Amino acid sequence: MELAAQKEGWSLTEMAQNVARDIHDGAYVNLGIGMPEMVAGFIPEGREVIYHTENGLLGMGAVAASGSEDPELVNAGKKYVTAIPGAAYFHHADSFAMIRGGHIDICVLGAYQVSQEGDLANWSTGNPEDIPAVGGAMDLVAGVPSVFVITKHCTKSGEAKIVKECNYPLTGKKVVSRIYTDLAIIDVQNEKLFVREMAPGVTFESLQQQTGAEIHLIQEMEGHDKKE
Amino acid sequence: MELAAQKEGWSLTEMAQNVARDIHDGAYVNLGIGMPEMVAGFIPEGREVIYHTENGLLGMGAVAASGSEDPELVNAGKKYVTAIPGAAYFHHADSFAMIRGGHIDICVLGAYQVSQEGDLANWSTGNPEDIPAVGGAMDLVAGVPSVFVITKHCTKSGEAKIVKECNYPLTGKKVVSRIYTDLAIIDVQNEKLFVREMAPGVTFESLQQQTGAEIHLIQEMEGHDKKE
Amino acid sequence: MINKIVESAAEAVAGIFDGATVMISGFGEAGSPVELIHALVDQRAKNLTVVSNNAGSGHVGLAALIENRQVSKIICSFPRTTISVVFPEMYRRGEIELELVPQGTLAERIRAGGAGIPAFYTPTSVNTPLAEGKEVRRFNGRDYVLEHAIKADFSLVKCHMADKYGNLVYNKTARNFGPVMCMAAKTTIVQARKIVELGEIDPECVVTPGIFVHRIVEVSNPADESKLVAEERRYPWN
Amino acid sequence: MINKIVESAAEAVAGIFDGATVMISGFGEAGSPVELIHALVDQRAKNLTVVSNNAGSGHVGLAALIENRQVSKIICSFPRTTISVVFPEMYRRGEIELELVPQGTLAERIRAGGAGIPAFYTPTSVNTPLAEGKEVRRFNGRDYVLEHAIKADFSLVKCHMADKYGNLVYNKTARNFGPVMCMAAKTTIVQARKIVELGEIDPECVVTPGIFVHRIVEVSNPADESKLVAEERRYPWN
Repeated sequence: MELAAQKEGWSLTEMAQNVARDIHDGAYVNLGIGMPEMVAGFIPEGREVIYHTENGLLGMGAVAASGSEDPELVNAGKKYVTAIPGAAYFHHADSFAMIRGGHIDICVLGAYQVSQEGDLANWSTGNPEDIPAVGGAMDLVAGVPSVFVITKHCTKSGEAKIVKECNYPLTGKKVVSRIYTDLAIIDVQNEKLFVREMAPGVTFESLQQQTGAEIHLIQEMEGHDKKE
Repeated sequence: MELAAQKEGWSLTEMAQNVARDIHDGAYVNLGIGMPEMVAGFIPEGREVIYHTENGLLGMGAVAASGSEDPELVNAGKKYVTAIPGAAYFHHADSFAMIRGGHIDICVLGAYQVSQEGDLANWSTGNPEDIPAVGGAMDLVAGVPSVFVITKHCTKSGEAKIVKECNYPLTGKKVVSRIYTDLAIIDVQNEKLFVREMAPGVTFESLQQQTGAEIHLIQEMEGHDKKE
Repeated sequence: MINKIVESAAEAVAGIFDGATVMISGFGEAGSPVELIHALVDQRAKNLTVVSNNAGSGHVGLAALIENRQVSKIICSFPRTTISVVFPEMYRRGEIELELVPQGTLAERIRAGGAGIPAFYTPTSVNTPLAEGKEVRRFNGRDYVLEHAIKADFSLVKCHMADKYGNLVYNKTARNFGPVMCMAAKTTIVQARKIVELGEIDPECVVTPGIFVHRIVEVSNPADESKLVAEERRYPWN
Repeated sequence: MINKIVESAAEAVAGIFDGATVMISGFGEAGSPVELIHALVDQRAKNLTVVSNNAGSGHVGLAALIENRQVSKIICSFPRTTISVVFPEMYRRGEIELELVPQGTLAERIRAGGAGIPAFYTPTSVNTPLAEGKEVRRFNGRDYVLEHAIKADFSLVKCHMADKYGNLVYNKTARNFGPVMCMAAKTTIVQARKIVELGEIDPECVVTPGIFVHRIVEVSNPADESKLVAEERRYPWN
């Protein structure tokens, strides 16, 4: 962690570690494609987490070793994976019953934008030239109680991704619980953004500057003292 | 068959034979509790029929031999049964998906009353002292394309069970395809009753007398010539 | 670390509270979690709403729970059997409420509860007394009735084998309502004839994935409820 | 007597008519019935509506069917992959219609089609562009959107083992949409890696009971579609 202080903000690895730290022992977790997949590598010792992949596997293990890939054992990102002892296969309707029915505890997703109310936009740029594709994102945000977003705080061109209101097409409204960026960890509660933690070297003021919506100190969150 | 002519009408065995004759090779069939269960014994040679029992078995075999009953292998009537090679077990929601989804070809049910429009009453006498119980009857008549009723033509006290309009609570409206009684086989089509066949010694006039709704000769059925 | 195994039926049913909705698996005696139900009799939670296909036979299992006056309402498809005495008598005396639901609608409402579907349309029961007061709507020229999901606080389920993650397989037609009831409860409590090591259940053959199960107790020689009924046993044991 | 086995993929897809709705199993390449799809390319039925999670990769399988201009509309959740070229190009040129459906809603609509449920409510897509024009209704204080069943004239499904009754088991995550698609078609056509004798599939482990299956063809060494894509193969074979 000390090394990261050399430049402003957390590395990708640290961001994944931050998410992993908040995944409780025994949790059923669905990790989105891309950055979210990294989280699995950093679950603290002593915790057992069961991974769900929406294409029909509970108890997903590590990525398959080179040479032992099975084309009929893939994750939602179509990567070759493995299954742990105690895994179960099932069909798509049963898989999304787990998601929609609230049985998955936590999902971790990427984002184009998150609003201060917890709206998430992560499936479409709205560009008519792009091929629209939604996959399971809308089901996940509608069904999973804790939706964690992991994302760079700003776009490559420096625009805020955490905004007052999303202008990309929504994946879901008021669905995000917590946002993990390279600069901070932010809770969404009662349509407001509360900063839980900031990366070394980040100040509240600089964070506010890089955020498109008003942020608050976690201490201002209702019932914060009781909960922590 | 000759013996039956000694008294008016068909015996129970002959009624079951009549139903069995109309079950095609390869049919998926659900047999109701009681009289309908007899049908399985009379499927003509050379035909293979697969029995569904709504409590989660496709490929139900014969009743279990004495001494080899398994309390966890029962039919819908809670009788101890067996399973054939090629059977499959499944849960109740899947079982009724087969029924409601139109996958079972034929069901055979008993009746309190059948109306000339094909309405069926077979689950409740309407007597407030009786404990109401419906089971799977309403699902079967709603989902199965061919609903065959097997019943005595009249009640023990001589009242017609085939009526203009049911006065018992309905199981389903316009659901019965064909009625097999001790006196006749009657098709329900376009809200009319057409007599396909009469038991030896039964005349159209005596049949009409014992029926609470107008009956017609099968020759009067629209498109009858083309279909037979 | 994940271990859903508890040591006794009493521990398994701990925390079932007065007024809870409790689903109970089984089609008649097949699949009925007799030992868990008896533990619930001992536990004495009352004013329960029970969701089960039947209403119990003789004086054991669900019938014993009803006879012990712990059940104020039952949601089922077939409360009447040749050997049910407790429910009919209490029902006639107006001492227990009945919501009668067609069997397939019952199974689908429970599945919907587990699958996050609040309501669906079905052709079953249209134009019958069981559709009275319900919304009817036409799709493609046919009428359907709107039915709502059923969820439970607890499910009591019997299975054949389980592992500590809660993966389950069942035995023959004792499977019946078990899988959907596991899905539809906040806390799913299972009695298994045998608890096996992780990986011993083929992942292709798991019927209920562990995510739907919260507590498992091994009951290696479960009573045959139909035998208890035939022997006219009563619980608490006579 | 019941024997659903046919001798060739060509025989299996016989009778698929112009304008038919065809479901195709698979999640990307896993579970995609490549040989059946190629038989359908040869068979030339056109103006098809295809229901499938994806829209094909490279120039084989579903992509080949689309490239051969047999598909006028596709209902799917994720038509875009890094290796899909055919669909994106035709879509941009306005030569193929797309109905985009969230993955879980797609699976549930197909199951509903097979289970005789004409419509259901779901929380998925509420307040998003994919709910536009759809009925929204509140249950217990939360909004849900009404979704309708999807049925098909034909389903093309890949499985692992089958018997002549049509009982099926699948392999790992190649199961995906297969079981629900088997339920939802008037004629379900299956390619199995292996056809076994009746009774060889444990009745407790059957995933798709034979009642949902109409034609089975053994394809003992099915192509690995991802390999074909990587090798830049085209169907009809280049």
